[in-house]
Amino acid sequence: MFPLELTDIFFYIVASMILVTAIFTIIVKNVLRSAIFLIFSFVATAIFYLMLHAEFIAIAQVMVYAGGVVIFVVFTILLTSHLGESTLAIKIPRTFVAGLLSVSFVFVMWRFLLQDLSLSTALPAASADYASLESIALRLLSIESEGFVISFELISVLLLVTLICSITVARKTRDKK
Amino acid sequence: MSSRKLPPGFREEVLDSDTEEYFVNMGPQHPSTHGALRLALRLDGETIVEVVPHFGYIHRGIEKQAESMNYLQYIMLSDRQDYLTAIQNNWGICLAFEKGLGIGVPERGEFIRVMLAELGRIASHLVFYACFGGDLGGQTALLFGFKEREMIHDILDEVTGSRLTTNFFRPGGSVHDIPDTFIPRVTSFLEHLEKSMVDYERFLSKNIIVLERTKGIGILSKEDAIAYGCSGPVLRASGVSYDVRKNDPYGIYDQLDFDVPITYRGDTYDRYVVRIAEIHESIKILRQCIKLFPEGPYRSKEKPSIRLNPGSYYSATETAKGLYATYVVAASGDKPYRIHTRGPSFANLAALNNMARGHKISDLVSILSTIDPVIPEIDR
Amino acid sequence: MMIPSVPHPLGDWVRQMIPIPELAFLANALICIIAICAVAIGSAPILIYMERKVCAHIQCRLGPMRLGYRGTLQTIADVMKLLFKEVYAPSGADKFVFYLAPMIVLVAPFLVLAMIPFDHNLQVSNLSVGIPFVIAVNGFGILAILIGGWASNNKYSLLGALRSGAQMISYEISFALVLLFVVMVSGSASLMEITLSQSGTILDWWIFKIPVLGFLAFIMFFISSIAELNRAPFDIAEAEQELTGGYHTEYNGTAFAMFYLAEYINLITISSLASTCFLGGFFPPLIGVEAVDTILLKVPGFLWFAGKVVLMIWAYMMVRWTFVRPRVDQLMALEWKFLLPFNLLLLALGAVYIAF
Amino acid sequence: MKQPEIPISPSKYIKRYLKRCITGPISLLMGLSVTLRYFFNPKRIITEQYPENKKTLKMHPRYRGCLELIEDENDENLCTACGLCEKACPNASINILKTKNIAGKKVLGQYLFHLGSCTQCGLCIEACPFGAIRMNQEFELSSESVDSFDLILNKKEGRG
Amino acid sequence: MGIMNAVPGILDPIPGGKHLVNMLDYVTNWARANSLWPLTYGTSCCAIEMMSSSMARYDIARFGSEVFRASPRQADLFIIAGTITEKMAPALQMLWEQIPGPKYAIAMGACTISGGPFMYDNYSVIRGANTLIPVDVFIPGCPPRPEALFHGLLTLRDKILSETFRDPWKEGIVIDKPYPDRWSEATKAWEELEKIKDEEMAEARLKFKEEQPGYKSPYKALRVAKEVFPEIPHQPKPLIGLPANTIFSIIKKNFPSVSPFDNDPSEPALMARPSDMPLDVLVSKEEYVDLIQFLKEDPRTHLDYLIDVTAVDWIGHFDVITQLMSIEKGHKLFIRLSLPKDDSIPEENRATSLLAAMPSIYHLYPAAEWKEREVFDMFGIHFENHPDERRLFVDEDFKGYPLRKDFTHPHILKRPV
Amino acid sequence: MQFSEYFILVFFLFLGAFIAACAIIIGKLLGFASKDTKNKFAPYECGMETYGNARIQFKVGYYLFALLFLIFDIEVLFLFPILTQFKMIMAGNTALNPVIVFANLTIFVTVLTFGLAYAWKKGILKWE
Repeated sequence: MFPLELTDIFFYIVASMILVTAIFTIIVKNVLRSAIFLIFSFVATAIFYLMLHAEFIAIAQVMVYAGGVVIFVVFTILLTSHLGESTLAIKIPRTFVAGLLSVSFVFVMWRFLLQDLSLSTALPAASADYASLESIALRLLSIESEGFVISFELISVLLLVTLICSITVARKTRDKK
Repeated sequence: MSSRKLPPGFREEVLDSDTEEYFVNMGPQHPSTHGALRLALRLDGETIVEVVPHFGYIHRGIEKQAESMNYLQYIMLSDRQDYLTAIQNNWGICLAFEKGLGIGVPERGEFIRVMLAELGRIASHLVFYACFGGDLGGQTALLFGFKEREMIHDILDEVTGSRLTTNFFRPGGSVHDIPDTFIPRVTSFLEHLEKSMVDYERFLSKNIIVLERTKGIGILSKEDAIAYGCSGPVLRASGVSYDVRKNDPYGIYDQLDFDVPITYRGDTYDRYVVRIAEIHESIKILRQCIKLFPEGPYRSKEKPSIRLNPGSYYSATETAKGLYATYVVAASGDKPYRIHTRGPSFANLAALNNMARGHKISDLVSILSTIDPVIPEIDR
Repeated sequence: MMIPSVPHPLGDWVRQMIPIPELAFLANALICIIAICAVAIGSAPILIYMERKVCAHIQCRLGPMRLGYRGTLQTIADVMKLLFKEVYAPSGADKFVFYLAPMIVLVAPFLVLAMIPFDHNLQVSNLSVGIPFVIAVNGFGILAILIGGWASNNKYSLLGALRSGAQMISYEISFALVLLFVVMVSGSASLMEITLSQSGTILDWWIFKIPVLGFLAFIMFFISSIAELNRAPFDIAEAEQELTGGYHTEYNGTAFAMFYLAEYINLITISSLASTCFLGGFFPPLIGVEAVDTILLKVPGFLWFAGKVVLMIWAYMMVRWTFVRPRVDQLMALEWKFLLPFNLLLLALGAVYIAF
Repeated sequence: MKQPEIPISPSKYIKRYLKRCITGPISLLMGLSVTLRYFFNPKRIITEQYPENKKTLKMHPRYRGCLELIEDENDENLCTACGLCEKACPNASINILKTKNIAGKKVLGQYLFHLGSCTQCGLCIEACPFGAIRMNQEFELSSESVDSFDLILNKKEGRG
Repeated sequence: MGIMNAVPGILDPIPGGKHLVNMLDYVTNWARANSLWPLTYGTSCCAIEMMSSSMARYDIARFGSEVFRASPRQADLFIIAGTITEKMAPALQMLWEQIPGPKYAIAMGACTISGGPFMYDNYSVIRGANTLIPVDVFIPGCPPRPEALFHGLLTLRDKILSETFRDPWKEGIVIDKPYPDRWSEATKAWEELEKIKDEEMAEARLKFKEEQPGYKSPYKALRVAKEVFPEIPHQPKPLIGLPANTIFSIIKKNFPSVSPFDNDPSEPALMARPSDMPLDVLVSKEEYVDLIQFLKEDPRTHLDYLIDVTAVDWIGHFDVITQLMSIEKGHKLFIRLSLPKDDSIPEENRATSLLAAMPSIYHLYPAAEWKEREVFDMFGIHFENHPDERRLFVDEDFKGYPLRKDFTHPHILKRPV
Repeated sequence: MQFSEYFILVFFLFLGAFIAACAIIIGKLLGFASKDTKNKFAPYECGMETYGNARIQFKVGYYLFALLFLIFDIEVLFLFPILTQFKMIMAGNTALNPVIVFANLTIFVTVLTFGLAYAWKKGILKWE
């Protein structure tokens, strides 16, 4: 039974966009170009999240991944070496192993997810505004059992550790001079 | 690393750096190299490791051409060396010729010379103000500086008949007397200028961005300034009080009362301060000249053809950029055997690499603009 | 089910006229697109003309005078000329990326423009996550400049791109933090609700409502938005005196025009954001005196909005033509050592203000 | 050369930092006050509108524009073709082409002036003993071809 | 290739198409003619007038041309402001090629039309920009006033408005002919005309002579009375720093072989030297560096400032003159080194080879680096121990040394008068 | 439905790119090409030929700023949902305790501010 609703058509368009850009990310030989395709892929994923009414996750996807991580990656590409223009040498054994891995991954996905057809018709476990801004905010700070206040505080510590680590690394390179 | 072939002009020195050095051209067509100067930069990130200026993009063979021109015709070429201070160049050349001819200048002629030269100095410093502001990124300062300069050039236009390449002085005086309107025009202009300078100084001098961009940047020590043969405001900003007008006076500068502004840190900001102070000193000189302006002949007796007594003659003047020295070797005939001019920009620019090393590209631009070079004067 | 929320009589009328919801949605979307395009592309030449006139008058000159009445047609001629200019990429350039950059640079301004509430019922899309959305989308501008500068295969471009990349990501933090302050005091991230929270007299605008803090936040927003816009005095990416053209050195013709266009649409979006968040959006500046207020209320809201936007743009222009450009390291120091700590302090003070 | 930075104590650093926070904005406002004053005062505009003000635009009497021969109403000039201006010209922009008149005397045939290379230095005028030439106030001389810059200044042969 | 060039071919056969083409013509030309963005390119004096024209007083913005682009990729108009030298020419051509079409060029000033003041006796200046790139409008003047530049802009505007799609803009062809020696050409042509005229007139003149044998022209040219000015002798300024004889005695004590150049070494003669003419001493090549070092370090003379290093070519030998000054005391000293030309070099190579060598004083005065390079470049004098001896002003592969008296260059055009 | 709010934005996502693409194609079609020469396509470097590769390796310092940006970006992201509700929480309209929320937030921000202060002290915030 092929879905004829506009939402479904839209879903397939976005899904194929993700697929195509993801594939391009891998097969394009220029690293900077694959970073660009990665952005398209991230943005398309964000649209997916929006379709699931998870606005906050979608915004996070765009802000942190498309706007933050990819720019970080592009910076890294531009800064580290001539990677930006030279093409990556693809080694055969590695390709072979990677191919094997992906094939097995597809197999597992197919075996465990698509076998159970009830999944496609299953009701979402969460309520409609589960991923809304408001509910996320309240659960982040809640000290109840379903609250995430400890993780929230841990994030700040994690970020601090990242910061200190990067400072240490940067200082090391500076002191070497 | 050192086996790598460097572009011409760079010294072999291996930099201990984890990043790659690279080479960028600035010029000959670049908005902030003040003409056809080409700077080859060796960069590490954005930090300058070495600056190598390349000259000759406007080398016009003036010295060679002078050998086949007569003395009067050469004055025309001196306009085109430092076109911002053309009138002062005329004076420098004429001084050397007067020595060779053994003639002097009447008092009124001297006053005309001083007044026009000081107007030229203000004009040149205003161009400096404009370019300095412009090179720091403030387009409005660029326009402000040129606004008052236009008035000076209007006055020069009226007196000499040309805005820029004046060709006005001759051995023994000048081509024309000044018109009657000259004194009142200069008087009203000075009043206007003083009012505008208040605005202009408020606009740049205390601005925190300008201070941050210029203080402690491009420091030229006193010893280096002398060793590199710098002159003019560049030398005076480094704490050396040498002004040809004061230390080796020519014309009637020894009768006039003026100060030589001098600062001691020798950074970009000091060079700016010195030039602004010099504008005020020039205003002072002009005011005195207006008060003392004598009647009488404006030039000495004209000779039908100018032939210098054989020998070599040296004259030094202080143009807006610094020590402008002319060395004339005269043999028989009405053509110079050799004329050599020592442009101040040439020597001042020699200190650029010393000043700019270790700074950013943006600083190089501001340092260059405070050296205030005029490239045709360097290349000749 | 899929009907764009165009809460506007026109939208409702379209929905009534076209019974099929999908088609009605598309028709409404088309109307929105046309309207936004008209606003964005139509106002860019006007702004360029305004910029030229403003800078001319600061500099004691006249600006464009000879084409049309006092040079009004000048920018039209510029746009048309750019259309007839040759477009080419230099030989060393990565052509795909080279032409992609001007496309990406225009994504963000149009997306943000769709979120701006021009009037009570003039808003294309009212998101509950409006402000984070604006911040997230702004990142595309950085990306365009980075890849555009890299693709040009030019040292000036790369230097400019890296400079501006570093500058824009840094200022995005304080830009976001200031908007966070507004979100905190107004209690909503939706742009429409932020505007509505400022209804009342002029003293209810966020710039005045919280004593001192509001004004400080506005100044912070102003500074960081100049950097986000890449405009002078923070235009180190272009830095004509140093890098000739910065990241767009190698761009020509219409490709270059797109960067130019994006700059001016960005100017509109950021000014709109400023007037929405701080200057009461489409509300008139009521002063509490009834006789005056009734007159002020007669003027439609979008005109008030446009007036505020023009005022903001004028302020940006005055700043642009007044100050000199800081050096790149000073710019970064300003962000990390001045704006960011002050922003965090502001946020804390704001929280205290709300809590007590 | 960039001077190495002298490390300063934290208290001094903070003092300097705070001082900058206060003086900086004030200095910026001072700059802004200048531009605001200029912006709101249209009287300061000094622009001359060139093609529109052609009628009132007058060069100064000494302005050196294009060379011309002083001619009376009969197109008679004062030039005697002595060639002094030709010699005085630094780059041979003046070309005096002499001819013989009916009495066999050398007179001016054509006063050829190469405007394209003239530097408007005025040496020719100083050199002329007869006051036959002057520089007019003309400055609108641009042209699409170089050949149009070879001007013949005299309309008639010289007298004598 | 744009499709617009094909427009007339498509539209003309359609009825009314011609009007459409004309309309399109007008619109495109209108846009182009009124939105000329110049490239910031200027080399010398004309660049300053070009800047002036964009400033408040003249304001090129009124024409919509204030958008000076630093990158040629975004410019339409190439205002060539200032002298173009042979070293600059390739860069200029490259910049022109990098401007995307349609593009226009204005040659501003005498230098770009014909070489201007540097037309004759010059080895390095290109005589006319239109020998390098196609130029649309020429503006004479040296430099032209800003108004003249605007007149040039208006001329260009008229030219652009007269373009059509049927005869579209195309990159002009470079005139591959250098600027002619117009003076000589005109003289030659005139002489030929004169010859014909003489032949034609011979009869009439004879007749005239017969008719009026004692004819005397009634016209007598009047000399303009020149103003009389008094004769004023040159008065040197008072002496500054040490007098010449003191300096000379200090030198003499340590370097007995040094002698004054154009003066006899006796005390009264040195005293009589005009105070504004610095002492000029002749020194041998061996003592040159030692003498300068001594003078720099001796506290009495303390000549710490290098004014200049220059040379004179006296056919048989070179004179290298090092001009020194003391900043604090103010006295100057010229040190002259007479370098004989190397005779071992065969005649045909002399023009292109180094003819003399002398020690460098770079280690004493860093300022000497470029000045010695200039002397090397212009005279072909080699400096020993110089850190970076390259050509300074002319190209690396330039043949010959320009300031030598026997220098010849194919580019030079002798001034005919 | 909320979804429709976003759906129209998808159009706008492509709008800018579409306009730019159109403009470039129009420019390509309408432009009057000049003669294709080697110099025309050479990279612009003030009229001189370039030396070496234009795509050069840069300093690691730039990279550090990108990392700093990422860290603070994430901080902003987490603060957003909370601060939208901050007013409500403080007013006591939610189930949460205002004091605990305030304390939590203070800890979160203070920890990161400490990171910034550390970086400042270590002299990392200096751009080179």
